[in-house]
Amino acid sequence: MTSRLADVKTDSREPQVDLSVRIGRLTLANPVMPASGTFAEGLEQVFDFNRLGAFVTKTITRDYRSGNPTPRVAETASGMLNSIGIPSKGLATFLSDTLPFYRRYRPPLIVSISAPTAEQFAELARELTVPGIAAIEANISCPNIEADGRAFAMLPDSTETVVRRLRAATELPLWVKLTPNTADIAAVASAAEAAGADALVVANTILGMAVDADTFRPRLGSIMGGLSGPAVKPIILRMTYQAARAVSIPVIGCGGIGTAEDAVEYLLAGATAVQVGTATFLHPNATPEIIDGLATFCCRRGIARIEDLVGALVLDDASLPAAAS
Amino acid sequence: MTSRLADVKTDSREPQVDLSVRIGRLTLANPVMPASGTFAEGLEQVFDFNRLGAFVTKTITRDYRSGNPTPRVAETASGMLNSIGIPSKGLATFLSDTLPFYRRYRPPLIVSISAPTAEQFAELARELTVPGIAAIEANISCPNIEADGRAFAMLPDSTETVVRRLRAATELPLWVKLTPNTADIAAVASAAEAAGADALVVANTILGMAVDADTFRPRLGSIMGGLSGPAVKPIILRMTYQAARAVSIPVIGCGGIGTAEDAVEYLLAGATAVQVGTATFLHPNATPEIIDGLATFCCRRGIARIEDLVGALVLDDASLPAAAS
Amino acid sequence: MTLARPGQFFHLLCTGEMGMLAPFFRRPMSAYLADPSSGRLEFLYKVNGRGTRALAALQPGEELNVLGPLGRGFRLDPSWKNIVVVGRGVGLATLAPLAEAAAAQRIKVTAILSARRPDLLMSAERFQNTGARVLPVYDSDGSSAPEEVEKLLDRLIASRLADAFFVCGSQRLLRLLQRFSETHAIPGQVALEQQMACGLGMCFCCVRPFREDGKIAQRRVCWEGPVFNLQEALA
Amino acid sequence: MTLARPGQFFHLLCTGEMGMLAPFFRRPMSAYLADPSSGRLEFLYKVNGRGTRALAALQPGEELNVLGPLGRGFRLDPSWKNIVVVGRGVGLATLAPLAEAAAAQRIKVTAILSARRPDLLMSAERFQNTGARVLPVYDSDGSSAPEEVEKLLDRLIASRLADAFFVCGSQRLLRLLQRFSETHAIPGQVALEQQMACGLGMCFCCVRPFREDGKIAQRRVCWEGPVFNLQEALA
Ligand SMILES: Cc1cc2nc3c(=O)[nH]c(=O)nc-3n(C[C@H](O)[C@H](O)[C@H](O)COP(=O)(O)OP(=O)(O)OC[C@H]3O[C@@H](n4cnc5c(N)ncnc54)[C@H](O)[C@@H]3O)c2cc1C
Ligand SMILES: Cc1cc2nc3c(=O)[nH]c(=O)nc-3n(C[C@H](O)[C@H](O)[C@H](O)COP(=O)(O)OP(=O)(O)OC[C@H]3O[C@@H](n4cnc5c(N)ncnc54)[C@H](O)[C@@H]3O)c2cc1C
Ligand SMILES: Cc1cc2nc3c(=O)[nH]c(=O)nc-3n(C[C@H](O)[C@H](O)[C@H](O)COP(=O)(O)O)c2cc1C
Ligand SMILES: Cc1cc2nc3c(=O)[nH]c(=O)nc-3n(C[C@H](O)[C@H](O)[C@H](O)COP(=O)(O)O)c2cc1C
Ligand code: FES
Ligand code: FES
Repeated sequence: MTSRLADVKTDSREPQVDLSVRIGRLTLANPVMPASGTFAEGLEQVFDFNRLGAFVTKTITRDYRSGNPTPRVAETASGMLNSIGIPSKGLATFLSDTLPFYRRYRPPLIVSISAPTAEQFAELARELTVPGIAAIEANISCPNIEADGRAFAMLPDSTETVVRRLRAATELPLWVKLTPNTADIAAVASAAEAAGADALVVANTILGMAVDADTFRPRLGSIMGGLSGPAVKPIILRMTYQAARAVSIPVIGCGGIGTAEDAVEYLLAGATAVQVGTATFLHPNATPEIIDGLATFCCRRGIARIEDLVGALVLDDASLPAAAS
Repeated sequence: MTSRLADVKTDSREPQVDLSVRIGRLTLANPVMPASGTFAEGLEQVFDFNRLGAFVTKTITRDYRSGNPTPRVAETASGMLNSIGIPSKGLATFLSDTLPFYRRYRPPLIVSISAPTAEQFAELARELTVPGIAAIEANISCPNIEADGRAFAMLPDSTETVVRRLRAATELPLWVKLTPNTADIAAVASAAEAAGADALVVANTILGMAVDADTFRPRLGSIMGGLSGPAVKPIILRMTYQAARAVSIPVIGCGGIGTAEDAVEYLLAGATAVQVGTATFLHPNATPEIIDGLATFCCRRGIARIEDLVGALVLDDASLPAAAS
Repeated sequence: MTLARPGQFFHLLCTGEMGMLAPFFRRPMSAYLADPSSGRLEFLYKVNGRGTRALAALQPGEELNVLGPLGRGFRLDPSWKNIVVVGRGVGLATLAPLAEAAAAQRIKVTAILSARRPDLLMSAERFQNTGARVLPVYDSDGSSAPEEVEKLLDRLIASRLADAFFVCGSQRLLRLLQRFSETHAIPGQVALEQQMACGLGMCFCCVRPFREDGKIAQRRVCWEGPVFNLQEALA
Repeated sequence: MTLARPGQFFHLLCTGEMGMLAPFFRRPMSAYLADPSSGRLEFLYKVNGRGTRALAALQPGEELNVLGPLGRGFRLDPSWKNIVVVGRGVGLATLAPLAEAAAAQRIKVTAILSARRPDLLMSAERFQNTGARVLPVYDSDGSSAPEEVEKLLDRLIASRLADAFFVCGSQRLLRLLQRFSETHAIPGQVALEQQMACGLGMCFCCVRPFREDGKIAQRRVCWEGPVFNLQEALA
């Protein structure tokens, strides 16, 4: 029996390679950070927070929200569905309690935010433009079940509108988190870039559903929810590739990453950094292990700077796009 | 060691329940059929074809097509990517060789077709309106890599255009196979219904990608391909539910179905029948096993007619949609 | 050093089933025995679905990835002299270590152990070995019926053997104990269950509703619990 | 009844790795031995990636789901008296049953078995037991170099010991044999490999290019093969 809680703090070696990446005017010590909503103070028991490339908070809203009915999660093949529903203690508690906690650590703090309207998004970003916050991650991508899964980031237009308002509201670096529930990720990515985003996060969860064949009921209290985990990796990796080709700002890949090899695949496809979500639920020290694994990978392959991997996918003439099945 | 090839022909029991389902004016003996492109004459070695609810052919095109470069498939977590590229012997060979083969069996033959333009789609449907063909399945959903994954079925407009042309071209029942690479499956489904589709198949594969972290190359010869298998089930099940709520024609669910329980989940979510794809590659007799399993399920639960399961999802007041994570 | 305090749990990675990253989530299990001197950790569980089936399929010598101890366990107030522990089913797995901890603090334990039939009663011996007085009650002879358990409780309270209540494993017993706790102003604790993904307070999937200053608040079973104030839990 | 003809293969479900529906696909393996009388089926394989690693982890007595026999095996023309079998690496696993089938039909076999080093040569004994003449060639002493193998072939052809060629396991040997086959108008067959999903001709992922009436045609290795006409294969 192995208790990870007991043995991981010792596992921090100094990398020989330059793992740092630049996301706009921010430089991260390494390209690995938690995905919003899959990280919390509790992980302090498991590994040294100073090892992270950055912190990304659970999405916060201006006011208190209690979240969705239970069951809030369901297991699927190599993945999970969630309909947590962004429970949030609200802005005031965030500023008074959460912010001071993270200021004790070195990695930059990225604050994920959500709001029901573009104006309220901007207002929240303005109120969060305070010392100790390194960037805003606008979660305009969250499957909004009230609108049958629609969200700002489903269309280029609504993306552009909300990002412009956000851009005008804050001096902080502005990351925009996209939804995979769109038909054209490249168009949405371009709209966010045009409106002033400093980086894109690709992507949030894919809207899904599960049914219990015994009870004839949905497995989630709110019927539908977001799919994440290894199952979605091929889809989100493809979107990362499409988005990175479409824009010149950095793209941060997020979907099904659980190992250093997964992270390398995202970097090759064009991501400048990665976020790790669901993997942390199964292996709480997935993030530091990925960082170690990336250092090992670069050493073994003689790669001096991890940024050299970004977009280094090798295409030959034979692999020109053609019609698929 | 077990050789399925050797022992499955014996496994055909007569169901006690009424497994038949109506898809428009067609009545199928049971709701289970192969998905296009995942079935061929070779399976004759494995089980009795007369057990199927229907046959669905690999998508055929008017002219010969050789398909995509290799590698054409890649393994992913609980799924597979393919970029086979619709190799086709063309219409003439289909009519002279394939059609007579299937006429030896009882189940109705559904012919899947594809064409580059709406006009050519209609033309092909017209030429296939011959005895021995029970319905046309228009594969307007196939991720067309030439257009970076775009296909007719990505938008309601182009769906309506092509389905109208098809409807005018043939008297045969017209099934329309949708793509999951759309932002709004309900709108596309409604467009297909408005244009005269008799049934919808939800859905084709989800555009994805995989990268080899050793060679830095895409794992598929054509870079991107379609994701299928258990990994996609929550996504396609959700789309089946959304489509079935949006239209009054039958919806045929297709995505990650490998067991009778999977099929039940689709029926509960609103599918009238199901197609089995990737599962047949791993377990060639998945389809007859699902049919047996459905009969057993209905017996055990005292369900006299399988159609009673269609859309029988139980929702209570607590599971009203709310905002997701 | 303790390996785990009574009421704490471990999160078990039971990816045992061939051919699936399945079950995908870890499974929470109370530490049934956590002996720091031998490093021995025991779980007592009921085979339920895929996760527990995979656990049951483990062979001696095979490895199991466990995360923990997690959560907040039972708290024993040094002023208590006599406590009443009420459990049913595998809830007893959670309560057994509490009986030992109480004994170590010279707190006397009365354990009302409920089961469908005598042969399904679990851990009675372990409670007995701690010196606890064991009162088994069964569905089969009607002794587990609410009114019977109420009589037992009335007697214990009358005999001043109930400075605090501890309950686990039955919603019905929880409601019953809440009522007694309220009526007689006797404090209590309950160990609750809820589906868990992370087990570390990150995902907020394991919430349950609690009374908090007249309002209803959602608390995470893995983080604020799994042991909660008996009065605050909404049964 | 035969369990499998030489050159046919089985499709193995090696979902062995803990915690993943992984590897997702089956893995194709030639029947190294298929004895209908005992019902015994043997595979000889090189551990490569996840699938073969999972195979290697199987314990005696564990079950393995195999599908087959599949594909079209080698064809032996009754008019042939002497054949030459050329293989390398695990390609020999595919060719060994052919040597036995030839012996049963009183066809004499010369087997050129290529390996990196003598200790890596596989199945030589099995070929010898069939009565085949075994000519081992090695990289380590230079005897496996094309010009050396050519000399061997020239001699076999001169001695009329080459009514047909059979090759498996090396692209370089394939090209060499194709050249000899063409020059000397000697027929031949090659067993080819390609990644496979279904193994039953359904998915069209396993295609390779072949010469067909002056054009290039894609054929499925699992269905039209894995054994093909030596001349038609595009090496
Ligand atoms: C803190 C805590 C301690 C526990 N201690 C014990 C114990 O000591 N012995 C014991 O037998 N059981 C205990 N349980 C319950 C145990 O976690 C479930 O029986 C187990 O998760 C069921 O998994 P499964 O795969 O067998 O069932 P499935 O029904 O296949 O599980 C499906 C999902 O539901 C969850 N789930 C199902 N039942 C429960 C439940 N009762 N509580 C929480 N999640 C559930 C599973 O974790 C999984 O995510 C405890 C639960 C919690 C929360
Ligand atoms: C008809 C046929 C017969 C074969 N007989 C034998 C045999 O007797 N002994 C033996 O050692 N090997 C044989 N092979 C090769 C064997 O199938 C591969 O070594 C095996 O699939 C590798 O799987 P992996 O998971 O270890 O490797 P991975 O590299 O992890 O496999 C990744 C994917 O590529 C495929 N793949 C990788 N290498 C090959 C290959 N050489 N041929 C086909 N697919 C491949 C895998 O099947 C899988 O789909 C045969 C192949 C074919 C087509
Ligand atoms: C339980 C859970 C809660 C989440 N909460 C949020 C959230 O609050 N804000 C957000 O932007 N994304 C949220 N996500 C999405 C993740 O940040 C991430 O985009 C997604 O899970 C895909 O990555 P993964 O496959 O690595 O998990 C949540 C995901 C999960 C599983
Ligand atoms: C190898 C392969 C080939 C396919 N070819 C076709 C095709 O020709 N036409 C089509 O409409 N769908 C095709 N599909 C998609 C399937 O019919 C089905 O929609 C998809 O695989 C999802 O179902 P599944 O998860 O059960 O496999 C193909 C899928 C695979 C895996
Ligand atoms: S299980 Fe994740 S917060 Fe409790
Ligand atoms: S492996 Fe599917 S056609 Fe050959």
